[in-house]
Amino acid sequence: MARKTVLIDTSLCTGCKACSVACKEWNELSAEKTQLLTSYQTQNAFTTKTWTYMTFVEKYEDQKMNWFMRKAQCFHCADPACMKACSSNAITKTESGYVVIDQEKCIGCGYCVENCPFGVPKVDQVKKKSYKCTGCIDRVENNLLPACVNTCQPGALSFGERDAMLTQAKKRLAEVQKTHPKAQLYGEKEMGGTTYLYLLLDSPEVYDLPVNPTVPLSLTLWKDVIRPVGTVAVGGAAAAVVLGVFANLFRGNYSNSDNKEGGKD
Amino acid sequence: MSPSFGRGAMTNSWSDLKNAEVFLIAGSNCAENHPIAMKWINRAKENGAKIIVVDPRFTRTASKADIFAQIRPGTDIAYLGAIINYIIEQKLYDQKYVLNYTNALLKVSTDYKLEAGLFSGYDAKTRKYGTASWGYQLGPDKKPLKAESIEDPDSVFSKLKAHYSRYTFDTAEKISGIPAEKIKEIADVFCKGKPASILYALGMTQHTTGVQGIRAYAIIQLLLGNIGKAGGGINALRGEPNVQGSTDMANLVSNLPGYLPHPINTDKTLRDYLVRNGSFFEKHIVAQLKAWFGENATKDNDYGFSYLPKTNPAVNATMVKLFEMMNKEQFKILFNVGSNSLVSIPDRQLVRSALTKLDMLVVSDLFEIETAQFWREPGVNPADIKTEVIMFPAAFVYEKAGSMSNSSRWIQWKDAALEPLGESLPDLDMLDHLFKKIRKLYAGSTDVKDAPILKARWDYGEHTSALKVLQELSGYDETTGKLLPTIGDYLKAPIGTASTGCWIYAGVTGNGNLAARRNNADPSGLGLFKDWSFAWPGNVRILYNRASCDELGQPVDAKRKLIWWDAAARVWAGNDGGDLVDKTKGPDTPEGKLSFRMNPEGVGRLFAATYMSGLPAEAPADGLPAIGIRPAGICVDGPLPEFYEPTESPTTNILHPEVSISPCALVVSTKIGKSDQFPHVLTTYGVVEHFCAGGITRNIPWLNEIMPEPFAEISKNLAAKIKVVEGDMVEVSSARGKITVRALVTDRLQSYKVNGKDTETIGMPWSWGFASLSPGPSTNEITIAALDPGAGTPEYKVCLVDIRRAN
Amino acid sequence: MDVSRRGFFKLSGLTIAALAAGLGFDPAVAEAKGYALKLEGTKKIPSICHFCSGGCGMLLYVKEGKLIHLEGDPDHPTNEGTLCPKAASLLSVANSPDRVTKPRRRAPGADKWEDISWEEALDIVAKKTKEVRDASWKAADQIVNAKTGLPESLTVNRVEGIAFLGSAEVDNEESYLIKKFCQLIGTPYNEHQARI
Amino acid sequence: MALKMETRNQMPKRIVEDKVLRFSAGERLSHWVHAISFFVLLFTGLGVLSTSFQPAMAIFGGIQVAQLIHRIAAIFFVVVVGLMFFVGNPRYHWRWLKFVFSFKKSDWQHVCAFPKEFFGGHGNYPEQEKYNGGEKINSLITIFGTIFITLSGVVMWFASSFPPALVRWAYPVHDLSMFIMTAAAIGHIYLGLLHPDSRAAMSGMINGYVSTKFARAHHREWYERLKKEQSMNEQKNV
Repeated sequence: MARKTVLIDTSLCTGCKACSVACKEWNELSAEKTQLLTSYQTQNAFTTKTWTYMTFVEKYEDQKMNWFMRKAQCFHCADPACMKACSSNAITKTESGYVVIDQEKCIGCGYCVENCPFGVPKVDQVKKKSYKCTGCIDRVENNLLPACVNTCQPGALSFGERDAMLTQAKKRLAEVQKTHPKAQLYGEKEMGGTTYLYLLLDSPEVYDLPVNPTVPLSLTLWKDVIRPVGTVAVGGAAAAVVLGVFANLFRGNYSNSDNKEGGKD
Repeated sequence: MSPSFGRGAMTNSWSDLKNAEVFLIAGSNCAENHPIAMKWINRAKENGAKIIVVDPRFTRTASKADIFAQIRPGTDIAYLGAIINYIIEQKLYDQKYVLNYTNALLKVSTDYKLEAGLFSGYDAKTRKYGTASWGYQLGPDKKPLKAESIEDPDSVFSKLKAHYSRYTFDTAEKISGIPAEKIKEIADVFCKGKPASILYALGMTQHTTGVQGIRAYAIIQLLLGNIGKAGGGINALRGEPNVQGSTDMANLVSNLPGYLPHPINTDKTLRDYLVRNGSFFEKHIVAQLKAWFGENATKDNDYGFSYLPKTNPAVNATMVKLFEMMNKEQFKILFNVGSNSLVSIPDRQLVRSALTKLDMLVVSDLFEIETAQFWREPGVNPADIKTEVIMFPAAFVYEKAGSMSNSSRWIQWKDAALEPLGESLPDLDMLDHLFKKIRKLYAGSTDVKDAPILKARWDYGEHTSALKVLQELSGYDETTGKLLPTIGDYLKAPIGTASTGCWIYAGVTGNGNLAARRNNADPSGLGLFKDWSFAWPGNVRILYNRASCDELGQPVDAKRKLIWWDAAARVWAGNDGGDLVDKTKGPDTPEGKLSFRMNPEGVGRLFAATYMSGLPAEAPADGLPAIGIRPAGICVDGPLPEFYEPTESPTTNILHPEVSISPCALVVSTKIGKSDQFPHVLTTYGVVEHFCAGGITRNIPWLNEIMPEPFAEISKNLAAKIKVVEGDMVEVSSARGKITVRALVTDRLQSYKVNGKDTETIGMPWSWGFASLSPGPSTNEITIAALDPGAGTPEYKVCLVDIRRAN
Repeated sequence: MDVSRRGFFKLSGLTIAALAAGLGFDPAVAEAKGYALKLEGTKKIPSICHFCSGGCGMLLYVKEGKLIHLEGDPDHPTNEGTLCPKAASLLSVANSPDRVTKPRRRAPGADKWEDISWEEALDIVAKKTKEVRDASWKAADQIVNAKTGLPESLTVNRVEGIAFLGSAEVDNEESYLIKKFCQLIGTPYNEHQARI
Repeated sequence: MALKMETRNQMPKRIVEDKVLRFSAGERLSHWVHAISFFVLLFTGLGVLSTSFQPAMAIFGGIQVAQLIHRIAAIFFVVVVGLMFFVGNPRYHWRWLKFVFSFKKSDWQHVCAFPKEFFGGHGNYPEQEKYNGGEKINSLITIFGTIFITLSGVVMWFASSFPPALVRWAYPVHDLSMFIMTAAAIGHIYLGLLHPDSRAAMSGMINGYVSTKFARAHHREWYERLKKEQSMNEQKNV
């Protein structure tokens, strides 16, 4: 299956949160206790049972009100930090662009949690499993739209082949920039190009999104430097020991009874 | 809308919204309350349509708007009046449309006048108008006189012009708080877009001047020629899933199914009824009586007209008034099926008190709603409440077969998909069983009062069949006992030979169940979907679509062709069903000209005149009163919309301070607040995450998660004044009560000036109550019960409150 | 290629149908055999949403009498498969542990409900209806004729003591029967929330 | 504090017949608790190091049990050893620290000769005190490795209480510490168990005593100092 993309056109989003309900319904996730936080927002972080939620940002400038709504969920990065961090090879990337956690393999180590630049995966401390948006891979791979896209009434979510979605996104962007000059795409290049692509009405900071999300340096250092070098170092030590034993054997040091008490006066 | 166009329904359809070039969304927060509308509005927006939102708050709908104006709640008529004035002054109206399809040229009675905020005919004692002076100047043929031109000082158009000349942009600004240049911008953008659509819902109706606000919309749309056209219209977004249907079925004290007027005490005979209401209704009421009493309804017994109860027109028994009567111990039993009055009725102390006066309350619902357990509301001692309560477990929508009519008037059938949960049963079964039990109790009675029960036709099968009920609505040929194939067959049948429970649904199951049709083809691309389910009347998808054509019967808008006169075939053809009396009557015949055939004048009514069509020139020889054809729908509070302040207002009416509020408003609440004590304006509304009184949605954990509690939205100015930050709890109080909720401090509400005075609007959703999985205070604890005199709709949208930080 | 929503669904419908009939073997599904669809073996039944007046179409996926999943009906011209949050949550009403599933009675002055049978409940209500109807029957209104100024008795055949609140949330057939029921027992006091 | 304790406590007799007391009971306890818990930690941690080790986690009863054991062992690894600096007879621990952090020229010379020694050759280096340069390096690795692996471990354990950036850095730190300590441990074991010349030191960690012969050969400076101190004490007592 070729690379897919979900376009989230925030200029059309009405913040109705149907996406989050549809997500919970399809994925059989129970509701959590919430309260109003700010604006009409009741959730501000992913949990093991909340894989997508709506954020609201109010911006009043020059007597003009802007109310930005954004559906938050896993971006499904082309270059996923979680996958790189995973200790158990439980996270894989499908050909269609989905980053999926294999619950069989996941051991809940939580490395994905901290390394995701967007704070997406969360570990259930009882089940010891990491959870996040699956992109409704079960639906997509069976030719159904993702639950959130399927339910979106104002048409803010659309799904299709990446090229087509990018073309659509750019067309909409040109239109939207007439009224919102700071509008931009987010996810076209970020993290290698994310499967969930945003058309934002303002800069990413306004939406509390990282401006230049990257695979953390610590993760690269860890997985690409320390791991191989460390493995080599430990292997080297072991090899040195083996070599040492042989060297001593060769030199006949073990047969020297004087050495039994460690002396050589 | 009915006094303007002849019918009270949404003129167009959901999918038609995509055809609009410009929207005025005022009095509707459709992104919250009709989310599906946003699908089609956004589609239009993607095609370049402009969206104007006028609302007391910057709503989720407003977030998608090109122009947003914050209005003081309850002042719509002020700015709409200014727009009407501007349209007339700048000659922005559609000249041809106004001349051909409205009553602009008809001459108004010389007795009509408006003085100091009162129309002619006012009786201060009854607070009601006598409407005789609002009529036309009639010719000897009893038909209205037509002026030569709209300049004629007696013409409707001249009256309109004079009336609104007082509504300048500056006056409108002072009243509504919308800057004058913003109103002008709205007027310019709206008038430029053709077709232009107006969307409203309860934000417009829930005022003491609700009906008149909608009249103002109708006047604008008639002037601009937007009615009857794809992408135009006035789209009344109805609240509930089947509010169209339940209104069609007349669960209202004033009507019988199919918008037949309810008989009143002076209607001693069917003939009296027709004298009052016109011969148009004869066929329909007889068909209904045949449906209800079958062979017991004969010409000889006046088709059983005497079996029907007659109301006393002096008694207003609309919803809120009903509770007032209940509180005075008139009713011993209240049946309450599928509503939650203890949360939804304004000034809810009245409901709380009224329910205790009952001997028995019978509730049928899915969940244990607040109304069902009013006897154990916190603070109430159950031992003091002697009302017996019986609760029936109701089946949910997909657990029962039946049809619902959506806002687009589509009658949509669904089969039962699931067995009812536990012992629950559809309300249909409950009613069927109950009626049969009652009939058994009366078996053998010869008392005249028991005749309607014993003589009724009531047979919906052993297991109550919804289809059999729908067939009764669809209608039978009473001579053969067979279903009438189409509404045409019903209309052709001689009086007394056909039956239908609701004539506008005639034919719906005549040729198979048309309500169950699932062909979603849309060859015109206009979103008409003619073969999907069935739309009343006669499968017309866009009402008054005759007005989309010119005098020759050809579409005015080549891109959006609805119907046209096919001169060769001598028939009205088209993409939509023609909203015409007779499809074979061409534009050269009187019938073929009627664009608003349900109005006695056959045209749209800029001025809601008193009029009965078809009265004979000479009085009948037999000395009995003459029977006309059809009376005009009137507005009890005036033929033209006039601005009145809300019942509780922070200011006085600058147009006529001596008549500040509506002179006809029905004020039920006994405690009325003044602005010195309650300086802020409260407006109430729903949110997308919950539905109405929340009886269902507050029992759905997923919805409680995304909207867990009620709140009060306040401006940053007000927050600073009362030293509150977002998330604090605040106490909001009115003359009637107080509640404590969380504060949302926002820029979406701004302070504004009214008649020079700084004013604040506070916004609160109302969907909470003391029961359910997510209980919360009911906002209707503090709202005012003041009703529109015509519709009986309460003024939920405006009352005066004070607010302070809760300790 | 962007697959239009409806096209997409028709395609998927075919796929599922083919699978269900055991006729086809879809390579996409084979490739994704780890992602079995939970809808297999369910019956797809169209219905109409119960919230606002949009009248959106819903598809119910039912397995062994239990609602497994619910989503928008892609063939419905109004909503084309989409649903608002309220509609999307309707699965939980079918399976809600908080539903009232038995008739119940609260005796005057009692502080709790007792479960009763349908038969009992209907009997109680029918008897009370008759009692109130008989007691509050009004044969005629006494008015003063506006034209003649004389008192007049007008037959009205009306029950004064029974009110019936119907609903905009029940089906047409139910609304109709409510009205017919009211008129037959003689009460015009039938209202509902369309008024408010 | 350590000095105070030392003056307060009676010095045991260090040289007894042909044996020299090298490690106190407390030191030996610390060492073995640290050593055993290190290996428990290492093996229970392998499951998250690489999936190839995951099947092996069945030994512990599955990876979740392994992770639990990892945390329990971590407490021993840190708390028991840490406590030994304060309870019982802690002066040896403090002296050890003092030794380890006084890295002298002679220690460098030992380190330079170490590779040759490692492979059974004989390097040229001056007499050593109680700990030779190599042992000091090993101790330093242990000390700093423990500190870093502990701090990073705490951050990882209670990840939700720390800023994500810090947690992100804890992973490589934990891994790096582990690799270095493991490499050092391998060498350490070799020297203690397999190296013909130095394995005699093993007895010091078992019963506390090394042969005087070993002491003289490997830690002559220390041995001579002890001898001198002991004879001075004897004179005093007499």
